[in-house]
Amino acid sequence: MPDPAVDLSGVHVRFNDRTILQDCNLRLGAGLIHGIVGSGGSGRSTLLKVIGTVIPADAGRVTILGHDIDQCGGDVLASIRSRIGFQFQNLALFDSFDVIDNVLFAVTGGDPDGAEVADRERAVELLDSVGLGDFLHRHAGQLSGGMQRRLAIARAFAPRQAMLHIFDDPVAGLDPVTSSRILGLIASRCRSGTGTTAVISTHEIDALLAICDLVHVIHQGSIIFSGTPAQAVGNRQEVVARLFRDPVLHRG
Amino acid sequence: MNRRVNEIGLLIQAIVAMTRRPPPLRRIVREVFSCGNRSIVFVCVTMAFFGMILVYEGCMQALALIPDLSSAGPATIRSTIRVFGPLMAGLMVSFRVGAGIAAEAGTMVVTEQDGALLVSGSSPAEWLVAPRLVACIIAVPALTVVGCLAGILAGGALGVGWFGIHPSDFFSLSMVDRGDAAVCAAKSLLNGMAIPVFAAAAGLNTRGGSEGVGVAATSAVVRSCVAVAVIEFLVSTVARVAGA
Amino acid sequence: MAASDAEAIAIDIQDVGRSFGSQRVLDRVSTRFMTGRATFVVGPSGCGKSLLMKMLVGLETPDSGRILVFGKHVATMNAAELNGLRRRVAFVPQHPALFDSLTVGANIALPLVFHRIQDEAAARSTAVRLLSLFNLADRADLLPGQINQSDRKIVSILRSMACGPECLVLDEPTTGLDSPSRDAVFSMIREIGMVDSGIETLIVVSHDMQSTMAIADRIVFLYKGVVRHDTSPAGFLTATATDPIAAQFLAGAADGPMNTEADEA
Amino acid sequence: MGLTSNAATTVLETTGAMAVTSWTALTALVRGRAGRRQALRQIAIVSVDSLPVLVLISLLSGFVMVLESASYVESLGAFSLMGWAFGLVTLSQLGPVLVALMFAARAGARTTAELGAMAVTGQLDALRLLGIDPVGYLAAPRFLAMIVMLPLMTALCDAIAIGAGAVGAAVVVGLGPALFLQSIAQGGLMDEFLLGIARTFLFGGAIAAVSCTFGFRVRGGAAGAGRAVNDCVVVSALAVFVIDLIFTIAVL
Repeated sequence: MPDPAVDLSGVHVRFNDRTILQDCNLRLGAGLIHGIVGSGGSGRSTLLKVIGTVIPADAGRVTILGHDIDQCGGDVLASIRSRIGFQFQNLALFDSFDVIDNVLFAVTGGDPDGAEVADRERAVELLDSVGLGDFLHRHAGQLSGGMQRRLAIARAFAPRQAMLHIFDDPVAGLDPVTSSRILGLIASRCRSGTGTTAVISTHEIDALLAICDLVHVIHQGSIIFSGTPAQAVGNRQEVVARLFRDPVLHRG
Repeated sequence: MNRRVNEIGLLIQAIVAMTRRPPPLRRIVREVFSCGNRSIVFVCVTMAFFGMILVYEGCMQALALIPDLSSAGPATIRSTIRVFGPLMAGLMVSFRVGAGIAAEAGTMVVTEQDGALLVSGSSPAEWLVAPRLVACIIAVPALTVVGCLAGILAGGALGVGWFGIHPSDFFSLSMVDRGDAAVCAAKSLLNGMAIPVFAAAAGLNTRGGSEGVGVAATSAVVRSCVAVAVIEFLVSTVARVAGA
Repeated sequence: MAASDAEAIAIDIQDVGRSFGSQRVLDRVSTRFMTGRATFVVGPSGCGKSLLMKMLVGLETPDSGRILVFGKHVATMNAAELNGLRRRVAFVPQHPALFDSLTVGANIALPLVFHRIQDEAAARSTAVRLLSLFNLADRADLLPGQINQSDRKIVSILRSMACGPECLVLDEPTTGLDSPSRDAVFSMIREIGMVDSGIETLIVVSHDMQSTMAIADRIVFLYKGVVRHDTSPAGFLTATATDPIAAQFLAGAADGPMNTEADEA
Repeated sequence: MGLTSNAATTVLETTGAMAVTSWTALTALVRGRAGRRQALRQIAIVSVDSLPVLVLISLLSGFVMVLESASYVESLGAFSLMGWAFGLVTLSQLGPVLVALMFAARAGARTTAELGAMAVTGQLDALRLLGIDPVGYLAAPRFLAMIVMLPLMTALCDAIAIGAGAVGAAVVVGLGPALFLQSIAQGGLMDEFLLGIARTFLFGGAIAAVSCTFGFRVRGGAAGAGRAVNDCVVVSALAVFVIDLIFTIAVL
């Protein structure tokens, strides 16, 4: 088995005296699609941000793509970050930029003015694949909600040497049909990739079960379950059972 | 993001980022224009009003004591250059630009764009602070000079037109020396350095969603105003000790 | 919700249309919301459901057509009439904001006190009574920030019910909630008609087809600016046999003939 | 042309909106619709919030005035006039104007931020949907608090600045505090003080009108709230200077 893409051990994160993550242990195998499930306030988004190196851990060890985040210097950290694509829960688009610059920013590692022809081609190809090819020069703030979401997903796939894609609630508040389509888009791109790892969190349990290799349940700041979708549905732990209870019923 | 940013740390980060990858000239020019454009009319208008108030009040008081207004102009010019110009221009730029920088930084924080900057390989210090730091160090002294001119001209117009002071008496630099210019330059340069850093730090420390952005903008204005007042005090003290 | 025999038209929507720029969001929408019924309005994201709901209480106005609420034309009302309307028709927006400086109890009591319907003590006991209907009486003295998301949702609904409206309009009450919280909110919605709340007409915008099928008396399916189906849950199920779009929406399937907002250009 | 007429429209529109807000708030005050508890709470908030920065600015500006006039006083030997000149500038102009500017930056901006937050989080709509007029309910107590508290704080800050001036004069030019204060007391500056305070009632009203109006008009999420705070302090500052000049010319 290759080195895991993400290895958290004993991670704690506090915010304003409140403990968000508590002794959180998680290994995400490389090349797989991982689902993260947890109820509101369980620390899901914080966990994803720790994985994405957006938030440092207060205690514990965070190893991302083979590097211990605490031990590595600014340059190494920058190179790790340039291999991570992150879709934030509220999208976090640069709304004063146009569509292509949002993607170029991620492709070039923060230097859209220095983008080369190859970078541009990559960005255009990505935007075409999510159906935004005709809107390259529209400002991100002027797109409709659905298009903004697709732009955020394109940006998460953008980094040149991307090894890790993180999606935080990519389908929140969407109708069921649109949700399935967006999750399908993510899954197909991840599957077609070259051994990249994907992490997806969502409340849409059955869609998640359909596309993930492994699911992990977070509860009160720790991972309490990791396993295949089939194991998750069969699990008798109360919290897990409540989250996965009767997934068929949650279908319309 | 969860970690508090402090002003000194942010200043250092911005300088480090600048040495690693200097902000493109285009962005600096754009920020100078945006800072100048946003503030120039506002600074001129408020300084003009303030100059008129100074001259009106000064002349009325002087007339009550001694019917001689010959020193009204030079005294106004000196105090405008040394004290009121840098102070008022600094406060007005804090109002006009400080809140704006904090609002932009705060909006980026609540919409998690600061995190998006990080994972894209840039940073708030590099993207937000560095170009504005350079821009304000250029723009604030320039605005201070223009503001002083506006105040002196408006005050002079009132002194000449209303109180009948001869223009050559009013617009006389007899009381101004090199030390005054140095004090003005020092105050405005330091203001230009402090305002963007204090404002951006307030913005990057935004907490608690959209309601946090307004609070951050407020604290940016207050903190950068206090910074301006402290700079005023420090430079005046140093100048006094150095005899300038 | 128990349907009475002598049901009346609470809200009558007649040929309502509304455009934003070149985009025709609502084209010709006509439907009726009857008293004594729980009507669920469903449809793809961005199809104008929320917009239509806002029109019911005068927060938005149609470009064409008209909306009669209890027989009165909403678009022609003045500010005082609108205030009166909003006390009869309580609208709970998608992201209802509790007043974060007031306790949960004070939030619910506020409209009663402000409108001088009750004094502070009486309003407080009304608030506690409403909270206890949904087993939340112990939250009365907490601040909104101290209770969980689904409780906040329920409290915001209770606040809208405090002044005793006849009609309650809920705009996507479960957006952003995890599935246990969704269940809590939907079970509250189911109970509104059973407890003594005075609510006669319930209108809910929802994406949750499973709960919709279980609770609704009537389903209004909005698609491409018109009412595509206006029927009972059983009728909707029947319609899916002949209408592939309704079938796809009910199943939440990615593949199908449906256009959603994410496809619009 | 278009730009000028646009600007003129904006100015007219804003002035109109401020007039409406003020009128609604003041009638609500007169009719006693503003709860006494609300008003007291606002008074407490305004004072506690603004006092530290006002005290700091008064101290600093008191020192700076002395520092900057010292060489002048020394060269003329006009030690006996130092206190009088200081008191004159502080009481008649600098005190009221600086205090009003900082009050706008603190209490005014805070009000805009708070009302703006209520607007973007939908709390204003929630009030409207409950049939409660937000202007009467929220603006009236804030008007009262600002109109009452700004004059009081100005008086306090005058005293602090004079104290700082006395200490500064002792340290900088070795003038005894007694002489400094005596020169103020015997300078016949009561009128200046009262006129200085009188204008702060107008400043307070203007700041309340500006901050409430801009707060209520916040649109467009977080960015909008920040912009509104910006506009609030800028327009408040302009209002302070304009009112001050008109007032000065009208009464002197």
